[in-house]
Amino acid sequence: MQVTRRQFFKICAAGVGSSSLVALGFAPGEALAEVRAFKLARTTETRNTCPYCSVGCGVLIYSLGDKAKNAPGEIMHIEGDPDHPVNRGTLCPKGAGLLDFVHSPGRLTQPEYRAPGSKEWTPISWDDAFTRIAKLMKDDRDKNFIAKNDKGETVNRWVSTGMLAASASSNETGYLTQKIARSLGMLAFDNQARV
Amino acid sequence: MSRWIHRYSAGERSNHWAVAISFVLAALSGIALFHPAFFFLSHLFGGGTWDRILHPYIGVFLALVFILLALRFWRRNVIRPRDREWMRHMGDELHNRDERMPETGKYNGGQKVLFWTVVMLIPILLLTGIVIWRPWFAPAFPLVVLRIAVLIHAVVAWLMILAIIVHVYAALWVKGSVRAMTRGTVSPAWAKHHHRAWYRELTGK
Amino acid sequence: MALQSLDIKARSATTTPSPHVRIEGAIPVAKLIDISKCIGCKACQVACMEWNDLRDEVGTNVGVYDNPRDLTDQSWTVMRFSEVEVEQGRLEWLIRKDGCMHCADPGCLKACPSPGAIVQYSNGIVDFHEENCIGCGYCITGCPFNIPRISKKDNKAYKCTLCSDRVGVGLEPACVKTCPTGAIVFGSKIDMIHHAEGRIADLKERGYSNAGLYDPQGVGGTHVMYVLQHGDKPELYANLPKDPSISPLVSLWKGITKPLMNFGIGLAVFAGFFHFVTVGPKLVPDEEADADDPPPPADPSRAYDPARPLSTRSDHE
Amino acid sequence: MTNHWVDIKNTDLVLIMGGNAAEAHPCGFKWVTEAKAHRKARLIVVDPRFTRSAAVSDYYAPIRAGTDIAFLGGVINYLLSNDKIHHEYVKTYTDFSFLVKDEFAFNDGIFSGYNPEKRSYDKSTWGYQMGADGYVVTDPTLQNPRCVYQMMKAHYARYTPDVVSSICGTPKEAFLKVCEMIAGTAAPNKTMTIMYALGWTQHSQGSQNIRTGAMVQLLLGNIGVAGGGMNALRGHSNIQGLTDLGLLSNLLPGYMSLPNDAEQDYTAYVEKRASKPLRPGQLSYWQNYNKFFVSNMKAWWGDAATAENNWCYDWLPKLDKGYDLLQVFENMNQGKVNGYICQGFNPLASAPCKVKVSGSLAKLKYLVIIDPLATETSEFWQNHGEYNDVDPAKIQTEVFRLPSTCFAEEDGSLVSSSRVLQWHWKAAEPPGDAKGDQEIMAGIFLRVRDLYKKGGGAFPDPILNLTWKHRQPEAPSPEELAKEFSGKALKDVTDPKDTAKVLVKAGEQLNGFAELRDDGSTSCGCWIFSGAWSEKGNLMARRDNSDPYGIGQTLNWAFAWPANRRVLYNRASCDPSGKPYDPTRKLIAWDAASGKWGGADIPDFKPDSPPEDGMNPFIMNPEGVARFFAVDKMAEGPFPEHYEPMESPLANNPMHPKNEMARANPAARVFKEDWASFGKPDQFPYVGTTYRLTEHFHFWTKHARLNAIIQPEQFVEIGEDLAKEKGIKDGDHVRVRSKRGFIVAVAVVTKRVRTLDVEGRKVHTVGMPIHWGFMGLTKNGYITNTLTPFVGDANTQTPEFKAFLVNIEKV
Repeated sequence: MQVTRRQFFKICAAGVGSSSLVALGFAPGEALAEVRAFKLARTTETRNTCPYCSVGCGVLIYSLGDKAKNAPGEIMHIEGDPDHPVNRGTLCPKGAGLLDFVHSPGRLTQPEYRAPGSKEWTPISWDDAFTRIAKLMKDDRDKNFIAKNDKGETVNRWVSTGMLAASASSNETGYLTQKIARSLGMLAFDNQARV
Repeated sequence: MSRWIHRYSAGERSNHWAVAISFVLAALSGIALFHPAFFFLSHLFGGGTWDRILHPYIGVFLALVFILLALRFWRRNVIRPRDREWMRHMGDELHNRDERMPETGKYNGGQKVLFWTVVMLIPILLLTGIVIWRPWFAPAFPLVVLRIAVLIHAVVAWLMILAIIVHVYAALWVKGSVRAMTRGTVSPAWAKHHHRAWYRELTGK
Repeated sequence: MALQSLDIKARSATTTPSPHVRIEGAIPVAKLIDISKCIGCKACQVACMEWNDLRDEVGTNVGVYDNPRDLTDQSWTVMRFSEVEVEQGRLEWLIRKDGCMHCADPGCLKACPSPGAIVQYSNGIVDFHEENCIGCGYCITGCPFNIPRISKKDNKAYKCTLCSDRVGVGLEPACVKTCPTGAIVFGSKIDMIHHAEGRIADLKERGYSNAGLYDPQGVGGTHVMYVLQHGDKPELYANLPKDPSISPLVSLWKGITKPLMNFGIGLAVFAGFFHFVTVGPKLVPDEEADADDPPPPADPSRAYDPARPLSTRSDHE
Repeated sequence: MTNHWVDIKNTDLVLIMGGNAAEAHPCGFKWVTEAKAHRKARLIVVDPRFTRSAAVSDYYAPIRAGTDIAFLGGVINYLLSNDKIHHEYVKTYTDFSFLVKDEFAFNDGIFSGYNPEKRSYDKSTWGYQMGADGYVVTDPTLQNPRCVYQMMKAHYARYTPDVVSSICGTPKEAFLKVCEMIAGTAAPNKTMTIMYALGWTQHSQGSQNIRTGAMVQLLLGNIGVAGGGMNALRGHSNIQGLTDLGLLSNLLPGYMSLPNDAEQDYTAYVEKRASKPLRPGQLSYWQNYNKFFVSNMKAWWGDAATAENNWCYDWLPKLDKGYDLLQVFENMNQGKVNGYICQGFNPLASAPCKVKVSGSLAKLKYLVIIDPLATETSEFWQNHGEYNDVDPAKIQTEVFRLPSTCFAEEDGSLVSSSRVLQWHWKAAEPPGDAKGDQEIMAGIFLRVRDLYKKGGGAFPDPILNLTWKHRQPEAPSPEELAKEFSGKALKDVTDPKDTAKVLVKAGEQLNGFAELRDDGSTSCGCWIFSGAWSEKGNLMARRDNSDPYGIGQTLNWAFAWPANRRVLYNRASCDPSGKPYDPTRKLIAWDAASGKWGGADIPDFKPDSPPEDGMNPFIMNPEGVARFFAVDKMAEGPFPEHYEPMESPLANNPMHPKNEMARANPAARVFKEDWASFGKPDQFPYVGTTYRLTEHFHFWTKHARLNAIIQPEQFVEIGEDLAKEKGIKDGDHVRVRSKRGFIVAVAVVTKRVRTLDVEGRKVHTVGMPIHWGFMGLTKNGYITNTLTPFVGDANTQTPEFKAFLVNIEKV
């Protein structure tokens, strides 16, 4: 390659020129600084209480959408409720991770049945499950209900079926459960106060 | 063209240009990361990320082809007393007072110094480059090693670029030289004038 | 929200000033981490991952409480637990929340070669913009606290943003909001220093005579500060550097060296140019070119051929 | 909690013992840090481990697991012998001056009336001397050796600092330092709060641990005052509510109790519970028992509950014994239980001695799981390798697993440990086909009822007549249920002083339990919750967080039981003349001008009873005062006494070295074959203790990825000395064995678990977090309760998870 003096000037000029164009803003694809978009902008905020321990922290649940009929709200963020007098917006590692409890792969989504001796679950409809459970309960109650004890005292109890109640369920659930259990004469009935 | 003297074989020319092209690419992609003023050069390689990805591979290629080149040329570049003499006459050389220059072989003292400079710099670039190569090797080195490596890489690359600027300029400046690497031949006059000893060796004159 | 609205104080690999006339009025913010109040519950780690939609690996236990074991592209903050006996027989469990310190003089930003991959806002937040990140890892080299991590998935650097998206709309960072004990507080840097003074006075009253604020001046101060019970011994807290600064190697590399080198290259080019225009090309004198010496035959065998035995090759000049 | 979370900020000293608030209740613990920051409060942590609470404490004292009564008994001794007590408070507001029956005795660790065969006491001697006027005889001079003060002083004199240090392994100077700090709060203007949780309850003498703590607080005058109290931190989000609603074997809502077999007579049943005052001028609020009871029966059986049928008294099941968790699994193991329903409860992981629980479940005919998550219990029949090595083919239990909603998918209220009922709102639909718990319970109940309706069967009356006035019978709404337990007037309720004045019209919601009547004119499903949903609306949903007095009393935030008061016994924060002991923390005071008590809180008192009438603050006790002497309320004695855990590293009880009967709690119930499952120190020389970590909640959060990330794998903690002895290093896998099985986990070797000097020898502790299992996102682990013993507290049957024996080896 023979570069003449003229050519050499040309090369230099082109180099300087292209750098100047860049300096003038012709550089391709240079992005501007931008923070991540605030993700809660038009989400729906719902007030709730942390379901774990009994500090009873207030939480704010953010779900997608504005509750329009065609857009079922998916929960996408949970954080502390700053108005709550106890937690004042704070959450512990459990509360701060509530989103992953709501969306846990361990969540159950359909009623299941395991037959005696079986190695697996099989799906069952709610109606079949309720009907079968009710039948089992009634059979057991009818068979083992104790109306009077050995001394002839009226005792009206049923202790061959027991129940453990959820201490993370609401008062309303707890109250209904208590009412149903006692109407059946249940005594083998406990909650998590101890463990 | 019987009046031309053969200086480089096709293999030598190819090897040289492989080195030259990969060096230019390495330099351009490297200098893009070296200083913001040159970041625009990364667009020649498809943007900053491609620049970061390609640069080390180009560098490794450069090192490989350079090793071949060095193996081809090192014997001719062994420095001799007359090269030292040549160096003492650098000023005359630069001012085109060629008549005062001592006789030289296939390469003059300046060319040899450049050769050995590059022989030293390329391995340093290769080694420091491997140390800072992400995502492959950098995570294996402690931070302080990375910091030293990245500094050395930059300084050595700079020296290398300076050396090559001198090399390229010299080629352009000394008329008739470029043909040696493009066509493999030089004019007998060129050979006789610039590399008298080599010319004599070839012609016996 | 584009650059103009954000009051950029500094931008990586940008040699001219970023638009920052509003800096004078901007309020520098700071996060203050009071280690004496920290219970190491890791709520901040969870809130950080949750807010930023990150999920690190479910790892293993290696005999300590630290999990994840180190910062990663998915864990922008981790708790570091140290059991120390500062006084003989008096155990202390020092738990430090590690993460980006948001230095006023950010080494990462200084080291970054990609324009706009790292920005420092006028409020002091140092933020990575991964769309500009090229994955070279220079930020890691530049950081005096060893904070940035390159993702194995996309080879881009990540670290705490100080929830710039939350701060941008007037909220506190997620870790600050969640902190159960108020060990992490957030506000203007002046207020945080004032708050820290109150905390230090309280600690001194409780016998921590060397309690102090960690706002290292070697990096120009930080926008994440610690209250330390043992302010004189930051290294007790999982090797928090005592007097951090950008490594001199990095300063040398990214400091004066580069313009000098550019100048050197430019000088070399121009030296050649002026040499050419003053001295002129080196030509073979006409009398030599016109010499009637017949050229030697173009005999390839005379040329260098590595394949030929040494004895027949004329390697010697 | 007697007080509430925010109130902790008002304290001068926090004692965390038998709990680990920083880890288990971080957001509540915030108020400890507030007290430290703003009141210069000090924090003491007494725990076998240097916990994350200890990490931010001002003073930490180690203690051997299961020796809290010895420690606190020593504190009582220190306070009494150094006279660091709140004199006016204890003299006026406690039973200090009450005389105890002469027959009552305490001999070498055993109280009078013990029956070793039954392992229980005849408590007839555990009472007061009664005067001819029907009131307790007192000695205001406190000189009588039979007065409670003198007897208590004598009882605890044995707990000298040396004895305490030797039993507990707490260095003597550490113990004395703690005593000194605690004693400082005897001043009327100083107070201490005690925060405890399962670290006190889960012992064979758990209830007495708490009693001893309460006694310390009473001596210091720290009950009823802002920043004071006995604060049970409590576990689950609504464990308080479920207990309030009586979801325990022997309870009815509002701490009313079910009759036992002998209580065939309704009137006698009520009279026994509606205690008459034991001292003149006292309120004895339980005298209203019948109003609560009748209203409860009306809520459940409506028109079917009439005066003629004793408001369906006989429809309630009667107890022949308690049917707590351990008893039921014992029965199950004996094949006496056919069906079991686990609603949001994971007993395979939560109950002691996994091998027994697992074997018991396998004997069931049917098991119903109602849960949002796939629990270990729901898969007890499934083989999960080493973690649950069973053969499904051999397990004949039918199992139903019904998916329920989680908190985010339902409306309703929860009661926090502050006793505040807080409403929450549904944010999303449940996943898949999951249904709310109320729908599930209704679905089962309505089908059972239909079967009885159609085919009859055993005693169908309570089932057929159960009130079910729901607009959608198959889906009772939370609003309807909340209104039902809050209560309404069935007929006009009139003012007893002026019957022409109607307080609440028929059909309206009641304002509170003061409006309950025993004539069937009111209905209320849980009297202590009465007024939560009044005609003013849903008070549980109130969200006004204003704190006008600046001491954290947000009375318009939600609704606290009882009657929205936030600090129980708050009358005790004032001196007998009605002036606050500490005006800077005034809760209430007597306002002579208006003739009423009032202030920052709702008075826990008869609001118009002037101080000169001499009514005392503890209105739920027939004595009107707080009891140091527990009369017959506790199973193992009126004064707490140190007993060793059922499994102890010591061969005997150092307090009673020669009395084998008094080695462990003599009244703790042990099932016959379980005796063989207890280990001895020669084979199992180390103290095992289980606990929770801040990163996890029970066995739930291992299903939440975020929590799995921050604490991924099962581990056990041991001290450096033991590690050295056994050649165990950080990160090694170790096998921990008890007599009941083994677990394998990673070892965390730490300075935080100390070797203690106990009775002249070294005692090592092995700490074991419980959170792992074979379901969820964390690394699979062994169920820690494989190791724990099948024994419970003598009063509550809470399992002894906190102190048992293990051995450890490197795998």
